[in-house]
Amino acid sequence: MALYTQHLPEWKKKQVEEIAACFDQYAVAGLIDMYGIPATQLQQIRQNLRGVAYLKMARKTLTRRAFDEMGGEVAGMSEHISGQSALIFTNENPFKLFKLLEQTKTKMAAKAGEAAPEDIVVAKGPTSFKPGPIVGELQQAGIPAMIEGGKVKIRETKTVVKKGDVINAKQADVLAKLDIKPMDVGLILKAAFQNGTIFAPETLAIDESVYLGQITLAAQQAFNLSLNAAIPTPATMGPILGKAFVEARNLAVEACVYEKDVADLIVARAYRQMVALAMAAAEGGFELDESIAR
Amino acid sequence: MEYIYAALLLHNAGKDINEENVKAVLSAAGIDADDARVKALVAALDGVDIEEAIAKAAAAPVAAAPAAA
Amino acid sequence: MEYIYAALLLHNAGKDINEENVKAVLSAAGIDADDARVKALVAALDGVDIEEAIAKAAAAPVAAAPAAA
Amino acid sequence: MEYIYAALLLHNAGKDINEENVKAVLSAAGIDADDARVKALVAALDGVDIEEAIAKAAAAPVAAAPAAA
Amino acid sequence: MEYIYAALLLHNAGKDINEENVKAVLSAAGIDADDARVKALVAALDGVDIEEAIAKAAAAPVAAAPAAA
Amino acid sequence: MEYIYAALLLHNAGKDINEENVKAVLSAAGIDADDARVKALVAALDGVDIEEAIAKAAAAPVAAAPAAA
Amino acid sequence: MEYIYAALLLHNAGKDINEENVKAVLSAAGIDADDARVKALVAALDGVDIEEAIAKAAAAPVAAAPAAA
Repeated sequence: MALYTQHLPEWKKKQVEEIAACFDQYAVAGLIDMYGIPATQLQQIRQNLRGVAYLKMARKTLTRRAFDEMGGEVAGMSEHISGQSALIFTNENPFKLFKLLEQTKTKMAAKAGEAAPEDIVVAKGPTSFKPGPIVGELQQAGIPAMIEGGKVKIRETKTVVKKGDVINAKQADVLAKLDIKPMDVGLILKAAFQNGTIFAPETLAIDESVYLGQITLAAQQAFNLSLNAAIPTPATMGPILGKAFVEARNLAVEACVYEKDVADLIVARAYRQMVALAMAAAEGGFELDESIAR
Repeated sequence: MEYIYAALLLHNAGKDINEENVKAVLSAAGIDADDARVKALVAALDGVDIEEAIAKAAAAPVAAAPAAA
Repeated sequence: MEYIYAALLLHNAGKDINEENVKAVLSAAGIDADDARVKALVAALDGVDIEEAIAKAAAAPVAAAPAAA
Repeated sequence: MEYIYAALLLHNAGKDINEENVKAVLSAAGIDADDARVKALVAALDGVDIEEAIAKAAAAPVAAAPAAA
Repeated sequence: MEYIYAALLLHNAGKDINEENVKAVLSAAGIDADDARVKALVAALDGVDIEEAIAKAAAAPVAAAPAAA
Repeated sequence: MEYIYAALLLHNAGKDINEENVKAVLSAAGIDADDARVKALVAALDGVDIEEAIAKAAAAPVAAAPAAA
Repeated sequence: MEYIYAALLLHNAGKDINEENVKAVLSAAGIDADDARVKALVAALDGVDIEEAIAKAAAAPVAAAPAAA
């Protein structure tokens, strides 16, 4: 492997060494694609990541060279290099790195030739455009438009580009004019590496709501177990007492145990039964008296 | 609705809900039964599934139960 | 439920809910009243505001109540 | 409710809910059991499926399904 | 739930819910009380307002009211 | 609720819910386990069908969210 | 669910839900923790309001268990 470095100019050699050094310095290395990020936004992203992750630009060839030289499992990272490649290093765990990078994404206008990340829908209704060539432009982009009250109006809600379809120049132009920003732009994690393991983005994309749902479920299970097995905890002592009371009350009402504490419930139950039967009798022509014929 | 209570009593006792029985129960409660109403009740409940009718009451929520035990 | 029906029947008739009256009603319905339960019923209802208990029950929505007459 | 709790205790213990047992439990709690109430309790619970009667409480307030996944 | 029933029985009887009393009630019901559970119960009840806990339970809507008589 | 979670964890892991295991789990979470509570937990869960107990919605109202255990 | 139980145990104990702590708890329960799952759990729960998720449980009864972690 030293074989390669022999042929490299000094600055490239230094780059490769720097990459390797970052692998030593940080717990987690990520391979990202920065395609389509305008310089101003990149600046912002760098700023946001400061102190949490270190973004390192490097040519693909040098990145590959560095992976190869480090060898072992790292070499496997090479196959994930794509687009406008860069490296990111952090001491957070790979899942958190993914979450972090997701948060750097922002919506941007589409450029011609880009694929729609989701269905791009234009809603019907008035626009702020004055009558002019825009009407024709909208029509050509497949958006039915008309003039109404001196303003351009979109006649019906239309899916302009289907998810995955390529956005053409006319569409891109009109969408931009309509201020529709369908593109997710940001640092896209292609692979992360930690302790000899390469994590694919599909693995790293965790749905927090699933975890929260499970937290809720677990808490409910613990609560149920505590109540059903009558295991008092500070959080459940009250509800356990309540459960025992309700059980006793239900038994008393159900079995008509004439105890003072439940007398009114039993009266209420009998009354409701009487009303229910009275309603049935009323259907059969029995005239109800005023007390219930409301 | 003493007529209905009388019917429920007879039903619970497994007795026929007929004029004679209804009158007997009402009269035991000191009520001078009205012939026409008794007839109407007996006619109205003829063929009614009382258990089922009562079960409808069961669907109603018990509003607020008594506070203390 | 027959004991409570008897009690409510008496209440509706404006009669005292006492052991004798409850037993008379039950017996008219052909029910052989249990002394202890009658006593317990009368004791349990003593001091209970039956109108209020009924009002509470009435306030609770009865599911699927057919149109009244 | 103490008579009811006594009955539930005996039921949980797999013991017969009879006058003697109910009185024993109440007396252990320092309660001077009332003969008629005990008798009424025992009579009322005769033939009752206690598990089922209790379980009706367990079916109680169902709000919404869990938020989860 | 037998430990809880015992505690509520004592509460209703106006007695202290302490280890000795809980055990006495359980034992009267023929239950061989587990020392640790009794201790844990008594500890867990310390500072708990039982009336309030019951009132909360009582106020909760009971979905399905008891079926027929 | 930490004792309950410890029990659920052991249950899920297919491990015995005994004093030693419960204590080990609690201590790994930095909790100084209370002997009596651990014993009580183990005793309370003896013979309990945990799968059923966690799935069965507890009827009592849960007004106050279980903040801390 | 064992990873979730471990997280809740730590949360209840007032401990940080980090990789080390989660692994310690799981290992005490005899579970050989999967590195990636622990990492995913820790990342998922970072910054989320666990108390709120728990409070939801208090409001809703358990229906069916969602797919496990």
